[in-house]
Amino acid sequence: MLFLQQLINGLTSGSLYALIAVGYTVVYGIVQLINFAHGEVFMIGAFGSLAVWTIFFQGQTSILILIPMLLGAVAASVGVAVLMERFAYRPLRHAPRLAPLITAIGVSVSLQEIVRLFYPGAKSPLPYPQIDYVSGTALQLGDITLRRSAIFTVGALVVSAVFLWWFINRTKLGRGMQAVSQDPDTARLMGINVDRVIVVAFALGALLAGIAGVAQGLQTNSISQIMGFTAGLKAFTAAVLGGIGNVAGAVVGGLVLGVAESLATQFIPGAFGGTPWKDVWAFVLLIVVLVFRPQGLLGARVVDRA
Amino acid sequence: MSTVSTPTQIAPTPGYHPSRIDGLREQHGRLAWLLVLTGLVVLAAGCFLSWSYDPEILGNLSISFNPGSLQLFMLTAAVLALVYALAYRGPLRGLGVWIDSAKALMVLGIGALGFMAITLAVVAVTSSGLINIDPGGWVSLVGSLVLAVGGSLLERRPTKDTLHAQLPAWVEIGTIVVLMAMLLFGAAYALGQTDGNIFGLFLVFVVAVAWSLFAAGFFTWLGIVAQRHRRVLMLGAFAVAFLFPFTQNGSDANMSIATQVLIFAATALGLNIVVGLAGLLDLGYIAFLGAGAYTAATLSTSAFATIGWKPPFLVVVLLGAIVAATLGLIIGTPTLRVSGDYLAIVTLAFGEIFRLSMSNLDGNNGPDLTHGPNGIPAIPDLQIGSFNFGDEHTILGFSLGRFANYYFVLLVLALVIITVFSRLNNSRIGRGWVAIREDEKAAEAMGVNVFGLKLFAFASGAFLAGMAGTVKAHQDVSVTPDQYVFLESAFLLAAVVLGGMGTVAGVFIGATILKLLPEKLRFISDYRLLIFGVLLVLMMRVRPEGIIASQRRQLEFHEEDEALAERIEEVHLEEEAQT
Amino acid sequence: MTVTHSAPAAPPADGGAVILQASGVIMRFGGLTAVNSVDLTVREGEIVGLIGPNGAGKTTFFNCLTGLYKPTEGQVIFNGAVLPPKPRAVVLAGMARTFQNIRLFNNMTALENVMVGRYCRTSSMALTSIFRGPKFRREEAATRARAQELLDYVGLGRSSELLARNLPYGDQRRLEIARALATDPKVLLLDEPTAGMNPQETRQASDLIFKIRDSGIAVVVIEHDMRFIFNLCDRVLCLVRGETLVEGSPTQVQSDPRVIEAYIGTGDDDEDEGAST
Amino acid sequence: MQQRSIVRIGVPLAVAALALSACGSRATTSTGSSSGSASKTVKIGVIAPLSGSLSALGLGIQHSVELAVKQANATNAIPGWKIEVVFKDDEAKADVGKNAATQLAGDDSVVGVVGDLNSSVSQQTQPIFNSAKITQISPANTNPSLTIGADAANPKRQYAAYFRTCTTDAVQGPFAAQYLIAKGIKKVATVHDKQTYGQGLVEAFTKEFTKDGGTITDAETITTADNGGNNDFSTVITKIKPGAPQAIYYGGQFPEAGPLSLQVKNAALTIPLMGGDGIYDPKFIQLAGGKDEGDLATSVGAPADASDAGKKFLADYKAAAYPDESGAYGGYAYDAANAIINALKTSLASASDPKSARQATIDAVSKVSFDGVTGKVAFDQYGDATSKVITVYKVEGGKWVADKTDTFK
Repeated sequence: MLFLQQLINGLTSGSLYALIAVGYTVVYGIVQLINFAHGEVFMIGAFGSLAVWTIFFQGQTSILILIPMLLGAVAASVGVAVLMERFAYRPLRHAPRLAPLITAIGVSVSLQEIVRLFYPGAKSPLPYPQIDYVSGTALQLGDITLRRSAIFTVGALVVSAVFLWWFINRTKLGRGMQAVSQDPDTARLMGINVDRVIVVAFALGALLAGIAGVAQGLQTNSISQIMGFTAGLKAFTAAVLGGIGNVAGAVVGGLVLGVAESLATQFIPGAFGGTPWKDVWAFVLLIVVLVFRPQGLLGARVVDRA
Repeated sequence: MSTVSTPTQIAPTPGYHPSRIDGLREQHGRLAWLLVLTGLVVLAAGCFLSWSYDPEILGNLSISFNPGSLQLFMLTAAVLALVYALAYRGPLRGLGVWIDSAKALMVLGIGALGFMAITLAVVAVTSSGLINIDPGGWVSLVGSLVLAVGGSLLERRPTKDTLHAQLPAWVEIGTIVVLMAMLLFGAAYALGQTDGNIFGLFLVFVVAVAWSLFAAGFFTWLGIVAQRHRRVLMLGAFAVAFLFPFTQNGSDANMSIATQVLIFAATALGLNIVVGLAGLLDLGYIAFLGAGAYTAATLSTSAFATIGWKPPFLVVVLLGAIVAATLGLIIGTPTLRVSGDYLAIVTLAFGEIFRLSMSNLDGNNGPDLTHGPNGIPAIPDLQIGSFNFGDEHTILGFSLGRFANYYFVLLVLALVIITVFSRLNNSRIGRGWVAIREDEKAAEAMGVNVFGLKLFAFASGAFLAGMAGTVKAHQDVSVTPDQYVFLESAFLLAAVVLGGMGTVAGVFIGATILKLLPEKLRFISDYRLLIFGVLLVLMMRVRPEGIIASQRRQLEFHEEDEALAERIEEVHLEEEAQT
Repeated sequence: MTVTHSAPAAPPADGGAVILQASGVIMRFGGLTAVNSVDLTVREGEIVGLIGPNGAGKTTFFNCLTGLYKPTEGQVIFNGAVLPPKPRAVVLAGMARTFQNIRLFNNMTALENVMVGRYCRTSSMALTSIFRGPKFRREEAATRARAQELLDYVGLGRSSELLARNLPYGDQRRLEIARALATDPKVLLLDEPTAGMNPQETRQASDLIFKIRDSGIAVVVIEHDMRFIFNLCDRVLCLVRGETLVEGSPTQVQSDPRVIEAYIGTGDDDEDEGAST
Repeated sequence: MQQRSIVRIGVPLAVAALALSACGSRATTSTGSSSGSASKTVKIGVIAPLSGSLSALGLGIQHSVELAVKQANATNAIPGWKIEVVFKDDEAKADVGKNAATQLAGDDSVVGVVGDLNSSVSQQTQPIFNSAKITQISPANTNPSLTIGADAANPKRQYAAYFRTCTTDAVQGPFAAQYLIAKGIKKVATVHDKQTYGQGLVEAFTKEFTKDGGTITDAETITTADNGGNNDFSTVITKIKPGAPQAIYYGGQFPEAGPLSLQVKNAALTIPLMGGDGIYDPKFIQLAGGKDEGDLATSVGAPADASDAGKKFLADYKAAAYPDESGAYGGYAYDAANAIINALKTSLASASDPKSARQATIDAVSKVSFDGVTGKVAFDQYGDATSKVITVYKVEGGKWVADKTDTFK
């Protein structure tokens, strides 16, 4: 029973990781860039939705509000991601690989600080609104506690995954993305607007990160400007776990990581178990995967850019 | 900004279309020089008059014919402008052949204008009203404006390359010595300022002067001279560093910052081996400093120390370094299979694992080694013979406080690290690193032991950082896990990147900027991290190789810049001819 | 295409000792077999040519020999001992190479490039480098002198302080050879040493290769320039689609109709093997 | 909050506009320099995080000290001397704090310092102030070892110049245990955030609680957001639930406690959450999303609005219109400043300059005794506050309401 309960907990946090991980994977698949600041895009999404609620719906809890909140989240994160691509990364597309990575760190720190300094009250964590049906007292199925926010999160992942599959395989832009990820130069010669495809990749990742921001807010009832850093790192772990560049891999990797973490918290006995070591095990998993199976669980395009 | 900083834009290049300013320059060429002279005279004259009605602001600027420090800055600027002007046309023509005095005048004029504008703004704001600005201030402002306009309108002339300038050796060495002395007194003066505004304005002045010298081509020449007299330069720099505590009148306020700069720089120099020389990225480097610090703490005589063995300090230094180097080897092992961005993430994860482990090993979660989040406090001061580093000592009439004592230890440590760094760089191993950076596959195919050299880079860098850590533990009195967070690693990397990859001087400049400026410019404190982030982004766009870059690194970041490559080659040939 | 092996390579007339012997080398990438069971024997003081249309697997075969790839099957025996597929071990054993698309250390000077080649023949390690004892000085001086000597040897003596990236194309090729020679090889593998050269430079290149051969180093050359190769080589091996089509003396290979057919009939099934180097 | 940032940008802009419109008046030079020379100046330092994520607490400390000094100057508390406040930012970082401390120590007119906020910073500033013989009174350090050393069984004073007005973890935790036992709660699950404060609190609580016959059903830890936690506590709650505890004792701060309380209740575990003064903050109630009725917190001293001194402090603070709230540690900082000022009355009486009065001030501080905002202010032989008055607060109707005030025995 405990196992089942922790499995559900793990799948929930895993869904969140997966939603963010897609952003890493899509961008990496196309420009071979680890967008270190993607965790911040997720954070901005959460603040975007909170801003919508604070400005327009303060004090309300109707489920209908969720739609404008989601829109606000997505608008904020996509906006930030596109600006970031345009002004920070695009000028460095042919620079040595160190440059974009350091830029990413700079962008990440800047975004955190901008939110902390200029979002009203963000110097300490902000409470996130309670929305009917998707937060509040959990559903009780026998001994299993099912959080409402968990249902929302998993649902959001399912919908997003279906949308993503449709977008990449069925739309012209999506096929363009595939072409660019195979061979950017040829794709350019074939008349594909590579710049646009890259922007779309950033936007697509940001879209899912924005939704994840809302899910995070509903799950934990509080958001802060630092929530993006570890979430981003974990999501990157998930992306690598599944095979970076592989969208399905990001989803699988996220779920595996989430489940592994919650099971480790419950079942690793003794002094090296429990929450204090949970993150250590997650990072150990990351290193082991990178060293011994860099292509990830599901395999990826060959990504050796040595 | 870039138009000022790119030296190659002086001479009209093929396909260069004259713009409106060039037309103006042609028309008013003669007038411009007179304008410059007028401007600098007016600027200087204003400095002898009162700038501010209120004597409390920015030191005392309210007394006529008795210039305050800010006014002396502008007088200095005026004298420098006079030199440029006379080099442009007049008795110093001989000098004018070598330096681009027109551009230097423009830059200096704009800098002086900025300086005056900020000064007057500060006066007006702090005393609430423009009325509190005395006529002298306005006179100097107008003077600097005229100087800037005149400088901009001067016709640009092509100059000879300073590479071929031949001066007696004593002049060159003398220049180095004078610069070093200026560095010492400038630093002592700047650090003595408690008023953030004066400190900031001093920086504006220094930047304006330095930039104009840069525009004049002075630094290119200086770089060549420094190459020629490397030993003199090293000695001079060390002398300045050594004498610095004696300028502090026994106050520890700046020495505490200085020790932090040194520890930070020493660690960053270790990181520079990994990043700058071997071309690997490490985002968890602070862990090595932590490993050294924790080793020293657990082996110290603190009541909180968890290991019973208390070896002498030199043994501790060695042990701390070895523990860190061992960690470095472990962290380096994945380089066998992982490279680039993946390696960065692996190192980041290692850094986090280190920090989490240190805060977990408290007896509840694993063995009690580090006291977890409480850390190990109450680490006693170092004691060598009867010399206790915690006490104030008087040497030659100068009293030196606790931090000054540690400063000297760290200085020796820094010297060791610099030696190791530069000797490794100029050896078979250093060549191997460059080869790996340039083309790993080709290096491997030429028989370079790629994996071994990468491991060695990690281990040696970690070794040096571990040494610094052992001193840090005693100087800090306590060691806690929250000093070794990711952001600190990012700061270390930033010091290397800002200062210049692969160079010693660059790292020291980077470390000084990152540690000193936030301390002195307290009014930016809440915006410190934001500025840091933005600075990283801008730096990567504008000058990714850092302020003082190694030439090779510079080339790597500007693969397409042929002119730069040729220029560097010329320097190479010149050096070859010298030896 | 059916592949008929011509008669096993007959010992050449001069009959030097076998220095390099690769047997049954197979290299598969997923489902693609890039090199299929290729044998190669090189004797001391011999120049062997490796020809074949684009995508025939010549460079892949080189990579197998030099340990950049680990062959799926087969082994390489060098000087009587089996070579492990590790580049460093290969170089230490005495086999050095150049690359099809020049891979110099661009931002190092010519001299430094060659000094890197001396890396595996020198030994000063960390502590020696830091304390700079007499051994270190001696070795540095020797390295420098040897590198300069090699630059003189390939005719770049006056360009030693120029950055590799600023050298003319032909000089870059020669610098690559000098760098390879710095590892004191017994066998030198040259991957298209004259690609992109004009006739005069090509002639100089073949003179250089002869000179190297005469100093006792065996040379294996990949080349597309038939005139160059038939003029230069003692023996030629023609690869097609990863398999040995013909092996024999230049005249034998030149006159073999299958070779001509292979070159003319390849059409558009070329693969870019440059991408895999 | 929003208003504040507007003010922050707005004020300089307005000033600049004023200046540029040239309608300013001539500064009167006479006020600044000359009038001060009649009396001598002594300085009290404040060292606290004035920027960064803990700045809200640090600014509260700063303003509370400013208030105490302003009042002392107004009543001419030390005849012939004028008190000034110098404040330094430690950013809650040990390195920065150390620089700030050396700067204060280098200023000859500084005699006493109020700070730091964080125990980890104080660990590094203690020796600096101690060797400069500057009195340091922390309003917020709760780590017991700062005063009594590593071995709690054999307490030994660490630094003669260090005092604190707040109580340590060793008092709050046991008090909470006694309170719960008295309420008939015998089964409790503990959670802490693996930080100095939280872990110490839980350890002290557990010791007393089991001694008094209670059972700890489960001991868990969570990760703070600062250390990379994501505030999703479902795994921990799942582990706690089977033990069926009657309450949860939490060691840590409000940013995690609020969400934890809400998530516990959302998981159909309707039991109260209790914590130390780290969760006694209005933000806790916000973050707990309205399901926190009955949650408990201990805090040191009698409620500020229960005593006259406390009411007066809050009223004065409000009247002074500081831009930031006094925060959780304002009262302690106010008391700390007053302890220094009281000591200065004796130590400066015969002193010619501030520096020579430093040792005398340390001696005098160890003897002070007065009724402060947080109760009786006096220090024991280790430098700890003697006052052991603790109040338990309860969330009622969306507000913290004092439930029980008592002296810890």
